[in-house]
Amino acid sequence: MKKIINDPDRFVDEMIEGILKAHPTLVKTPADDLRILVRADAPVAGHVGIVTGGGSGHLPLFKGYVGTGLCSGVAIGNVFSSPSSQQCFEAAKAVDGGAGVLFLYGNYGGDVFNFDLATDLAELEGIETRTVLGRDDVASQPKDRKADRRGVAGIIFAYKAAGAAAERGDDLDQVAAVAEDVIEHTATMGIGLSPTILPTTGHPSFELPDGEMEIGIGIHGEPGIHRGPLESADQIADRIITALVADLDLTSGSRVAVLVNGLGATPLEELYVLFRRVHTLLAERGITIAKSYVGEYATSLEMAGASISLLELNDERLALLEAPAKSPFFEE
Amino acid sequence: MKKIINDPDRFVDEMIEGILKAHPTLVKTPADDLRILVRADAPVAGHVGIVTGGGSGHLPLFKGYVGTGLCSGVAIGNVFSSPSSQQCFEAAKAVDGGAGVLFLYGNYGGDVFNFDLATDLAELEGIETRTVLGRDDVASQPKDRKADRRGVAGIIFAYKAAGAAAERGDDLDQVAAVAEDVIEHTATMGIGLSPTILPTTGHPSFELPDGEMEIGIGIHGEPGIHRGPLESADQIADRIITALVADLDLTSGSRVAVLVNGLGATPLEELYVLFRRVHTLLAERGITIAKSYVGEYATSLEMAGASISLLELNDERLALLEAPAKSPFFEE
Amino acid sequence: MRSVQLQESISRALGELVGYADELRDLDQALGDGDLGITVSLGAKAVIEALEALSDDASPTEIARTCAKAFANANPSTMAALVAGGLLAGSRGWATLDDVSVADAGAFARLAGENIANRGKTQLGDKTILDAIMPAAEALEAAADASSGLDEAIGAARRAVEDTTPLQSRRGRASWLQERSIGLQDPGATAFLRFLESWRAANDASAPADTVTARS
Amino acid sequence: MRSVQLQESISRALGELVGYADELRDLDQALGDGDLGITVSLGAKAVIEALEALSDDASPTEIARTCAKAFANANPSTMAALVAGGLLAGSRGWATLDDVSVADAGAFARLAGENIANRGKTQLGDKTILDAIMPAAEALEAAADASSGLDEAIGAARRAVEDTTPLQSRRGRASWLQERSIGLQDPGATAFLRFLESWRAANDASAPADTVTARS
Ligand SMILES: Nc1ncnc2c1ncn2[C@@H]1O[C@H](COP(=O)(O)OP(=O)(O)O)[C@@H](O)[C@H]1O
Ligand SMILES: Nc1ncnc2c1ncn2[C@@H]1O[C@H](COP(=O)(O)OP(=O)(O)O)[C@@H](O)[C@H]1O
Ligand SMILES: [Mg+2]
Ligand SMILES: [Mg+2]
Ligand SMILES: [Mg+2]
Ligand SMILES: [Mg+2]
Repeated sequence: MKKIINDPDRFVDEMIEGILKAHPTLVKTPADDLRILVRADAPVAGHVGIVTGGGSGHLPLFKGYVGTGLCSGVAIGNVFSSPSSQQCFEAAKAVDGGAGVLFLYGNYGGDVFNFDLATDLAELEGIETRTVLGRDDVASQPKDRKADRRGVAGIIFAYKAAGAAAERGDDLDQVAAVAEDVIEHTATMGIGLSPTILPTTGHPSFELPDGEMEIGIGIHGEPGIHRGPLESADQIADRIITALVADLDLTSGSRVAVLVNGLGATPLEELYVLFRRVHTLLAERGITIAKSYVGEYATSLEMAGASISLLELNDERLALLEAPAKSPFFEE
Repeated sequence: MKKIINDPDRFVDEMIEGILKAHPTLVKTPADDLRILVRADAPVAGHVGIVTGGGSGHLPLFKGYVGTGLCSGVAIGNVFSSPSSQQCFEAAKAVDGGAGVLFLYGNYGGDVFNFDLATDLAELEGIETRTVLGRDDVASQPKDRKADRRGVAGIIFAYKAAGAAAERGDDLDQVAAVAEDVIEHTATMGIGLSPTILPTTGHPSFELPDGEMEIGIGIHGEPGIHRGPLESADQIADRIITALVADLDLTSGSRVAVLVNGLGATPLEELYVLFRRVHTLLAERGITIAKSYVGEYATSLEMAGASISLLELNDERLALLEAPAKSPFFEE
Repeated sequence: MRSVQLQESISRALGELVGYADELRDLDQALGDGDLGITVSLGAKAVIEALEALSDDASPTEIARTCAKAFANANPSTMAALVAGGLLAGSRGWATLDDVSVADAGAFARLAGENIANRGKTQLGDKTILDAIMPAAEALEAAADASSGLDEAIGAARRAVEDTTPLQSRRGRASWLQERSIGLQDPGATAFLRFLESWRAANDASAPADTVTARS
Repeated sequence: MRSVQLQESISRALGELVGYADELRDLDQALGDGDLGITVSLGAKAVIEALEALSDDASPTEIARTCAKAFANANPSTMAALVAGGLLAGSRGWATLDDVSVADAGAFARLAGENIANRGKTQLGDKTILDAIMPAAEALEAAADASSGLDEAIGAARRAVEDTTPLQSRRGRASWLQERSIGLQDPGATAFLRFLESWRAANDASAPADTVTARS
């Protein structure tokens, strides 16, 4: 295991210390154990707070999307592990400006059950909450079980849109509706070329023989729908775009935002080779790209691989994506 | 070799096509073979143009720093190979707004000899040029041979400062002086944990046994000053900061900009673990961090590893770093 | 079984259970993300520590709640949250108890299972820990004595693990594998089986009940 | 040696030279970035193609300039740029020539070497290609006939490669290795040696000069 770390058990804490020291004007922590980050000006009175959270190891997800026009706070778990319900609750408390809090995070059992408990705790303190789950990974469930899909990189569209809605003063139900609407129109699929190695165990998250790829992989190395020989960039893009376009029922005239996301070890160059093909495939179908993101937005430590997300746009969604936002990792 | 690519010989061209399709409002190409990118509004009349260039495989270096307040254009070589002198010259021609062109790139023989030829070609067409070389890698030569050092990640400070100077209307000599001044006060050192694999050959760039690291590695996998057992993040930071502080003669009261740069496959989390220690080490020496950059700014395809750069600041340099800038990969 | 004995039995069983961490990690790796080994080992250690700090005359309800809290926070995951919720639900049925019989254990397991079904939106046959808990609860409730009850429960849990392996997973991470989950053994159900087996191994052989009582 | 013969000799030698691409890659990997194999093989192919397109009665100067341009652009690198610059400089000494003698070849190599020294800011002993070119040029200039001249040049280049290996590299990528460069063989000097050896192998044995002339 070749990692630039110190004590593996201190990995997450030291990483958070690093973030706090590097970006003191943008984020702060209300927690003694540092497992919560909130935007530097939190709570913002009269505005809806948005709290996300999940396991570590996905930077810039989740911690990276705390800032103006984005999430207000994040509860941070160990690598690939949920934060505790207490941490989720305290994050909500730290960002509540009196207008309630939206819990917006990926659909993972551990996170769901802990955030659900946090909802109860928040209610006891008179903080109103809503919950919206990222569930954009089309490889994780067929369309008729859409509600059970896991959440992956596409959640950043929801952060951006809901964050913009909260920033302009929407109320809690409106912000939740924006997040839900965006997630409803987002679809993602990824491929993995190599496993991640957990700092604590030193074990690879899965085995993948030379020359093979895992199609539909999750951001913790969850197996996908198919394992097969490594394909060319164009073939991979074809496969994924076909699935996403069908899932979202995109047709000629549709407008989309595209996110080509690296899972950690894949060079940015390769993401642009993928994007090139995505552009061609969408153009062939009469679909316009109104907004493009290429880079690492949601990773899985040092996993090699990439995912492609599409968000079907209308004027409202596009305007929310284009609203200003700023965090240590994201700027619009 | 697990890469998300098509024909290895088309890798660079397809990547550039991807960049052009993803960022049509920010960059354009004046070249039929696409091997030149310039900012969308180039040439900017009356302003000094800045042309950089070098081999591919370092994204966001070099192509990523073409934009407002940054470089005006870039000549693009194959993976880890120089662009040709013709390409360097044509990039200069495309960005010349009548105020001359600064060639600002890393000190590599191939690049130097080709850019030098481009200088001759530019003169023939009446374009005035200056040349400033990035040469920040302290591991590549001792201090008494500073002029022979290779250029690595620290060149982004020079892009940022020279770009700001050009944007505010400095003349060619002034812009060159700004770049030279920044490079003079920049020092970088890196470590490598794994090799890169060239798409065309499929061969690893070097061999590094399990459990070892290369200290002082270059961004093409050039060997460093020492190969030894993999150390902890804190030990690595100690080693590098000691070298950089000595090289720049930093003392209590100095102000610096810090860049903790990932070489490709190293997770962002690990870069923050490094940054944490850098912060502590500088604070112990009474050195203030006025500006922090943590992430991938200059990579070596899928190499695992990191580099740390320091730029000693004064008011002028800090102001230039803080001036607005925007490219597909960089925003201030 | 009274307070001290209950505490010590739990701790011994959990001490034994961590020996299965690698098996559970591997099963969870095939069907999920491989963290169940960590959840179980960190959770077990946290519970053992928490019980050490607990007073010797804590009520069974208090004991269960202490276990729940410690297990929930050690490595918050699906299993940790569901098991902790289950322990809290089970503890509510013990409110007036200070001596736990095998039937009480059965009732506890049933309440825990029902809570898990509720929070996890799970039914029997979805191939989760629930499939092992419910028949084990039944066996404990119907048992003539503690020892045979434990044997029956282990048998029932083992059958559940075996019988659900050919099914498709319907809940949690494993469900994302869809058809590929067929034939893979459920890690959560296995963890519950290993817990029962650990209880027997740690408490039947090495440390008969009398000895424990005598020691305390 | 006249135009066609010169063109064909170059092409044959370069065809042979690409067989050393892996050796040069490995040497450059140890002391640099490993791209010299590519520079030489792409460069050789580009030159061969360019010569095919060149007219049979092109002057030696034109031939050298064609080689320079093709080699420079195939894989622009230090060696490509320096060698191309050297070829252009050498070609200036051939301005009035249409039959190339071994002494002309020696003069060419000397001019090329001087240009490389200039542009590369290099001296003899810096452990670069220059250390192989200069003694080879001398041997060619002093030679009694073409065949012995080539043998002498090869011997001189080989000695240069061997003698500079224990030195520290002072120029280019290799210089960044500092003390670690000591004991490693210079790839550029080796490439020049292999070029001379390839010339002999391809042109002495397989295709004696007469045959070539007869064919054209
Ligand atoms: N919704 C659910 N209801 C009941 N049990 C579940 C549910 N989801 C998962 N499980 C159980 O949890 C086990 C996995 O636990 P764990 O590894 O902690 O999950 P994760 O890593 O996905 O958070 C599964 O084997 C299954 O028995
Ligand atoms: N300044 C210089 N002057 C003369 N020869 C040089 C110089 N720098 C490098 N060389 C020669 O070039 C060879 C390496 O060529 P090449 O692999 O193309 O370099 P790079 O990959 O660094 O661009 C060295 O072995 C050396 O012989
Ligand atoms: Mg988990
Ligand atoms: Mg798991
Ligand atoms: Mg090179
Ligand atoms: Mg080289």
